Amino acid sequence: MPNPAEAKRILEAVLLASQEPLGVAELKRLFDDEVGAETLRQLLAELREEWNGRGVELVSLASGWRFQTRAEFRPYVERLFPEKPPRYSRAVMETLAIIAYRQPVTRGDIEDIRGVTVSGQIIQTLENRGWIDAVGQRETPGRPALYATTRKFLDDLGLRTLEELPPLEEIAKTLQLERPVVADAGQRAADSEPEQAATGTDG
Amino acid sequence: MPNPAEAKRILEAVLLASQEPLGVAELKRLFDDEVGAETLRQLLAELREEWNGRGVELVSLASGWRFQTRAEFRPYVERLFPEKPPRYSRAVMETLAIIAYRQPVTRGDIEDIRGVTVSGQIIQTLENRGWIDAVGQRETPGRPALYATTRKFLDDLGLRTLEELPPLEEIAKTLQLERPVVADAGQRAADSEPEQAATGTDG
Amino acid sequence: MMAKLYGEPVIELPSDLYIPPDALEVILEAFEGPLDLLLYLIRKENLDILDIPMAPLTRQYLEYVEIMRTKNLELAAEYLVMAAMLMEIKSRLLLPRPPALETAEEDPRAELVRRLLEYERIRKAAHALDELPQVGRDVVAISLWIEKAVAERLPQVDPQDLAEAWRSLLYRARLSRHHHISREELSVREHMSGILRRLRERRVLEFAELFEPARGVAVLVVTFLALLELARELLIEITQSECFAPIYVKLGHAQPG
Repeated sequence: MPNPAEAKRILEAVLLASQEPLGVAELKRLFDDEVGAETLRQLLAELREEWNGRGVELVSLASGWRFQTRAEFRPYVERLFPEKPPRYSRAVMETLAIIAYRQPVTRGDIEDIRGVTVSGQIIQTLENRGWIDAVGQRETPGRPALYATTRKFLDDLGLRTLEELPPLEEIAKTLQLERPVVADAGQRAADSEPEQAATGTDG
Repeated sequence: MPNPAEAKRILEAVLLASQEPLGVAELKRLFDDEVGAETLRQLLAELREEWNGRGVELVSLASGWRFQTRAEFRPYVERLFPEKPPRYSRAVMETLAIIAYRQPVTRGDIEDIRGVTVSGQIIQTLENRGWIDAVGQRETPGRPALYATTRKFLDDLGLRTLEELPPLEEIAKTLQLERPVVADAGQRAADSEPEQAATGTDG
Repeated sequence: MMAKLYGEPVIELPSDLYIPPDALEVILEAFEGPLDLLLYLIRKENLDILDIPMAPLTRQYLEYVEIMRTKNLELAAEYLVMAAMLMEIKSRLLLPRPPALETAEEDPRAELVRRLLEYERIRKAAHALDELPQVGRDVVAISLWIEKAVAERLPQVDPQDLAEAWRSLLYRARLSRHHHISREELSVREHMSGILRRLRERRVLEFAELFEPARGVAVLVVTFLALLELARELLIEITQSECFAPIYVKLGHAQPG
């Protein structure tokens, strides 16, 4: 039987090598069952202690012990493995935008604006993310749920209030600058931005 | 920029988490390129030093740095994960050796050296393992594929460059000074009664 | 047994070849080809590879090949090609050569020796390669569980993404000024959500509880507008039992029947 220091090195190596949590019963096999479960737990506790304050921790889970990176180190891990960041589909993004700018809205409202049906999947995705939730029901037939954005949505997007969202007028402006629509440009010229209206006329 | 101790903890966590070896260029990104390559190498060398005498070591390979269990701890690792890949046959290993030492080579070259036909299966095995690949074609009739070893081959064998391959031996004038015939024949005979095969009377 | 192979009489099993029948196939199959077999014979006989005595080597080689044949082992053509080559070399060595040519002419064994040496070198290299610790076989590459696995990474969205989404909506739907919402309207709608959220938790709130005077007049106004809008959309009910009694706000549940 190895001395405690050796035993710890063996446990460490094997636990680092394993991607799955290892239970005490499995770990006992390492030492041909010559080390008792109590001793083993003691060694594991000491090992966990030794790893304190590092980027990796030894944790005890229902199914056994496992080394894993500390959640705080995730940003570093992510910086290294930036396999192209996942993106929400356009449908999800538009739904989110409608809920953010027009809340509280029902699924029907969203469908009216988008002009297409909105799958439950999309709502689910945003609900699971904790970005929207149902804040009530509209008292119309079917009593559809009214969705609004959550505080987590603001937090995750780095906003303090919804007012910090990009103003819709600005958005409309960029769009129209790209594709000038005569009638609309005239109207906008009345509101503001006379320069742009002026530049628009020289044609 | 983190202090050296912090930087080492970050490097350690990320290297322990990464499936693939990480190169210095990649690791620099961890610190937004604020840490120079030289400093990084220094930190890595220190980290490797810190891991001395443990069951896991930090090694420098063709494509970067990786933590892996020490070969001496294999018995313990095997006790817990007995499903390791089998050793390759001599045919596979000889083919691999020819490609490694004589690259780039065609299948015909390999056959010339080994004196037997090389089955597609053998090439396939090595290709599937990611150890060799076709790097071109020889401009001779039939335009046979030229094979070379990959970076993964070096990584998987714990090497940084082809120069670290075990040196090709200059064969002594006579072969009689080698390992005793007995042992060698035994090796050939695999599991069954090797001594009898070899210790027969001197012909 | 008596046999003839390429004219070489095979008198008997090589005396050193007594092998239990089961093991024989294993051994013969263990040769990686004629070069491997030749190297085995050279080593076994302690022959000088640079000065191979062709006659005994050829004899031994043919004996082994014959055994393989009688054992019905599938004999690769390479073995027979090598047998022919050995006999050719042997016969060339036997031919008397004019002394003048002796030095100039290449030793008929040269090519064979070159191939044997090269194969021996590779054979050893293969063995050395196999001795290197191999990932997956001898060592394990550490790859720890990453808390919150990378695979579960969620899409990042920033406010500009929302703006982009809205832009595409605008473009597609050619939304009229109906959807041109001012900041004030937005703020009202935010408060509408907030009020609904609080009502969902508490069911009923006193009107005054909805207002936070500390946040300033603007917020008070916006909150009030939000309440009006909610009432207009029938999302809330505002009730007061009598004059000067507390005003209560509750979710606008339809009263069935």
